[in-house]
Amino acid sequence: MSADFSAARADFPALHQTVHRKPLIYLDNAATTHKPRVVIDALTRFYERDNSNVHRGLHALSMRATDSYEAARARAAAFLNAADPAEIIFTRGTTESVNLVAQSWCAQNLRPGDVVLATEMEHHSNLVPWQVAARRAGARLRFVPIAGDDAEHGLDLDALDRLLTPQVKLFAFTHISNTLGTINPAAELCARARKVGALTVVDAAQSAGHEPLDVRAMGCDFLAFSGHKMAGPTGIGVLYGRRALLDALDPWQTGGGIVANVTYEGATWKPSPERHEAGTPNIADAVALHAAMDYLDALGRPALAAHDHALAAQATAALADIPGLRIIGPRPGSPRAGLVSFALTDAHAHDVVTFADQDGIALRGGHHCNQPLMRKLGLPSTVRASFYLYNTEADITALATSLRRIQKFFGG
Amino acid sequence: MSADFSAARADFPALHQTVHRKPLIYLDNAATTHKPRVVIDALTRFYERDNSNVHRGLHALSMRATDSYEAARARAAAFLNAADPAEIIFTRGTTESVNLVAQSWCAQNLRPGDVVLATEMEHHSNLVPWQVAARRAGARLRFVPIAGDDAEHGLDLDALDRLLTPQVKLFAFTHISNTLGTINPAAELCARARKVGALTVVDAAQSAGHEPLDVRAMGCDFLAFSGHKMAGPTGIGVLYGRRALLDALDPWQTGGGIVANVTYEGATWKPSPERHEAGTPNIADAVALHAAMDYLDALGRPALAAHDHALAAQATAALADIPGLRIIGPRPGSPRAGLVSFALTDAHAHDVVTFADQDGIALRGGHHCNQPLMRKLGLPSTVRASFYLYNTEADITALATSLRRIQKFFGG
Amino acid sequence: MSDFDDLYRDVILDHAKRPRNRGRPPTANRAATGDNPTCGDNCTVHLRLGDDGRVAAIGFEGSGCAISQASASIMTTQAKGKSPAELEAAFGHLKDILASGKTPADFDELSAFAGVHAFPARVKCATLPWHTALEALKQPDQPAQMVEGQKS
Amino acid sequence: MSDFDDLYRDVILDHAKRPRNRGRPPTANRAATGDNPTCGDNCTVHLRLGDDGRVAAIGFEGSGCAISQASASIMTTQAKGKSPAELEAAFGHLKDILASGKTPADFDELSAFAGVHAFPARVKCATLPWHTALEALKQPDQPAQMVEGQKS
Ligand SMILES: Cc1ncc(COP(=O)(O)O)c(C=O)c1O
Ligand SMILES: Cc1ncc(COP(=O)(O)O)c(C=O)c1O
Repeated sequence: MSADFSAARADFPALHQTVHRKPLIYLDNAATTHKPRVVIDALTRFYERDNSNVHRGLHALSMRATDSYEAARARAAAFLNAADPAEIIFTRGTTESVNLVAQSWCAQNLRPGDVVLATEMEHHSNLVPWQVAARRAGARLRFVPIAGDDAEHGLDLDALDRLLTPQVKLFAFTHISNTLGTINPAAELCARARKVGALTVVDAAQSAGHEPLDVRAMGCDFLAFSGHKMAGPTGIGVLYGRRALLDALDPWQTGGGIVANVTYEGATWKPSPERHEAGTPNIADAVALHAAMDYLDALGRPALAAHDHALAAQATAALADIPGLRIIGPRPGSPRAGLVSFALTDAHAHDVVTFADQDGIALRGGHHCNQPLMRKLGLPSTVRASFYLYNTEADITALATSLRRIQKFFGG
Repeated sequence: MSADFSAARADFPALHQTVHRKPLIYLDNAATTHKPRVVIDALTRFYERDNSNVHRGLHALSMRATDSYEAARARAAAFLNAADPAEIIFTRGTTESVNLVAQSWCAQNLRPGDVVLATEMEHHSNLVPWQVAARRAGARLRFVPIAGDDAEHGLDLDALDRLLTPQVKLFAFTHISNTLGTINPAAELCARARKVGALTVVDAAQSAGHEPLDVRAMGCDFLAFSGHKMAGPTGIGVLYGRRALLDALDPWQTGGGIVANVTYEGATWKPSPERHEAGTPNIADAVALHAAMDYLDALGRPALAAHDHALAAQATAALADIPGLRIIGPRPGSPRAGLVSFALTDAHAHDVVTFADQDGIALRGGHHCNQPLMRKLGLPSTVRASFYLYNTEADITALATSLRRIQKFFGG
Repeated sequence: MSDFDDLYRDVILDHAKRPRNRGRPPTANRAATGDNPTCGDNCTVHLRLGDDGRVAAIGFEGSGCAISQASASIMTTQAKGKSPAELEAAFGHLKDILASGKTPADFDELSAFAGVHAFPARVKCATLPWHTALEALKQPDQPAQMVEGQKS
Repeated sequence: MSDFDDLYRDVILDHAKRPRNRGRPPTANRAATGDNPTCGDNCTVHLRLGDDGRVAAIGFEGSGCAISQASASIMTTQAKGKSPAELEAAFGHLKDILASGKTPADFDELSAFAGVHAFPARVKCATLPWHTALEALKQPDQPAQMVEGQKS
């Protein structure tokens, strides 16, 4: 049985509201999660007490702000079991983290004829930046296919071995698919890539707040995630990179804070992490992300993962016998992250979301920033229910009831 | 006489604290300002009530979040008197805004032999990105010199005319110098640049929260500012660009949200503003920036500017006869933004800041991200006192008293 | 009436479930396809512009949400017999209704879309078939597809 | 004692205001320059490594805050007569003091820097002269500059 986090619901102010006169049932957590009181309080406290710019400042507030900001960095390093806080770069989120690597590392290292490998299940944010970078370098972008008609078997690992040629310089893949719910074997993928000398970039947007993460055990070179998908605020995220890689990487954004010495003619850079954080950083949200990481670790990340998996299993079971409903992704019994995507024969995803909203249930419908994958699955769009620690079995029962009514309304 | 904003002090929780058992006198506003209660409340309210991801979402919270985010965009357009909300791109701040133009516009448009023009008083964030972009394109970066030994005359406008050759494709300059306090004649600079067909990029980091801004009257093509320097939160800023320019500009960061159509092979882009905001934006901080803009407009931006200028005049007068103190920038009587940089013969900037901090006074000492300018002025560093609406003449009296004691402590 | 009931008025549900003029009329000599990549809606409109400069035949194909399907169906029923200018004018009325959320008293099935106003993200679903039809009208004539029954 | 008084202990103020060994000793045959671009501190250390492998003469030039000037002054007073290994060891002690903020009972003027611990941004000011001196020791010998008084 999974841990019971129902007491934690009280920590999330946004959950306690009604929508169309129904109690809110928020099942759009893969898009963004709600924030516990401690995270909101961290923001308020920073602005009420410690607010100041960081670095270079010598007055009391500035030293406090710097300490808080650097403590957040050390906390993120610990959260990922990174070797060194200097391996943590604060960004706006996963998308910016991926862009940093795709633009800076690729410009510096990718050559014509090289290959960047991705997978067929990447979010646009871990796909389009590689398309652009590969095109600029004259390199090719190739894809590890998904196996099975509804992608129920995850990545085709036999094809991966054929695709991992010595031309592959970098392998970018998602840890958890935001559309399928597939959990990829990240450590194994990294190990295979390492054998051909390819660096790995792991999109942990959907895993950072859900599964325990250990970058050293995983063996990845870069890893990206967003605070807002893990109980933290919008506007802050992390790029983890191995220290030697980050110190050798040219800065992507330039400006104040990253430079050792500047003349009118040129500039030299500080080491990581400063060299990769141009301008005033998002100080307050980094501090609030610290609070979010503390919050998740206090609940226990293995327990959070188990809770997610249990809800996913309950959801696939509850939805399985709704007429005309087709579930995408891992088969019942296979590991599945805390989300379920599905299509209804008689109702378009957007109609489903609008209807469920009337019942107070927040779902997402569309292509989930996964257009090529949707096309491959032969679906214009799906509906997605995604869970977080505060969701309960009752939420899933309500979802199933609403879906049955929707099926009648549009199919009848 | 300037308007009296002393009542507004009550709106800023962070001001009401003691530092080393002295009431805080915060004079580091050019680095970052404090935030009024309404801005902090806007953040709390968003996370407690409307929190959701934007775009593509069809449930109630998602629609509310989208509406709030787009209302912030429209508010920023009104704040700048821009013609169209689609001319507002939300970024992390000035630095990211400048990088967007420097990386995307220059890659697309700058050719070998072209010239980018900047000034000798640019902040590193409006300098280094142009160095990098010009080098990449094989273009040259040239500088409008400052006039006068202590830069007391601002930019050398005669030199500007000689420098504005038809090779100049882009002219990037700061509206207000964060080190000198000089207020550049932005509309005139834009008009002169337009005559040779050069686009203009205005760094409004120091003016957006201090002076009324009207991008159409100014006639600039791009303008950048940071929320955190104008009573708003960290992590959010704006790039204004003329619609036609933004719609023609290739996206710089790519990923979810900016694409019309994506295949495994490539992607097409949405129009502005979506095309320039890859990934989940910093929704909450955009909403809080909205509150900051409302706050400043309610006080009245012309009155804010007058207050700044009056404090600057009081400060230059109060500091003028401190022995061994040299003030940099506009001469007494000339227009000066709300900041004063100075050097003491017997005390190094960092010692001054540390000493003043003991008196509860927050100052900044160093090169203020202006290394080449400092070298040109023959100073290793300066001390800077910078004012905001909540500062008073009493703050300046306290500063002068503290500086006299410092002069004795280190010079005696 | 809740926003929801207002969105899915009976007229809309009726047209979504039993769309009129689905498919390609045999005499069609112009076509265009539009899509809304954000939600996956797509729509192809086939039509024949008669010698009198009016829509002689029209039909649609494609998939999408109830709003877009109903809008396509209603659009085709309205288009028949209209000149391009008249179709454009009817679209203008629809856009007014979508923008205002107001139901004009003297107006027909288009007023059913007033409820879409409260759902800005769905406005494009309602306008897609109209954009596509107007696009089709701009295409050059193509010989009507020769089908069995037309041979003489 | 406040953090401030602890930072600017009398020893430090004394050395900052009346630095010892400023300038280049006439016999110096090695030099290095270091800087701290963040705050504009810079420091040049000139020294002579004697035939016995010990610092025979040392002096410094440059500008900076009270902490860096005092540190340079105290460093030069400590360096004279020390071997490179002994200087390295003394720097190690300083770094321990800066890292811990603790004043070892049996220690000399270096303990005056314990107060810098509370000002992390100032730690580099205190270490700059030491880094520069150790760097100078690593330089190859250069003929001592011939100045008037040295001519025989
Ligand atoms: C004139 C000027 N330009 C640019 C910047 C950079 O702003 P930010 O650090 O918010 O990106 C600053 C502030 O540090 C500034 O004063
Ligand atoms: C798998 C995956 N990758 C990347 C992203 C992009 O994250 P963000 O929008 O926070 O940059 C998301 C979320 O939308 C995601 O689910």
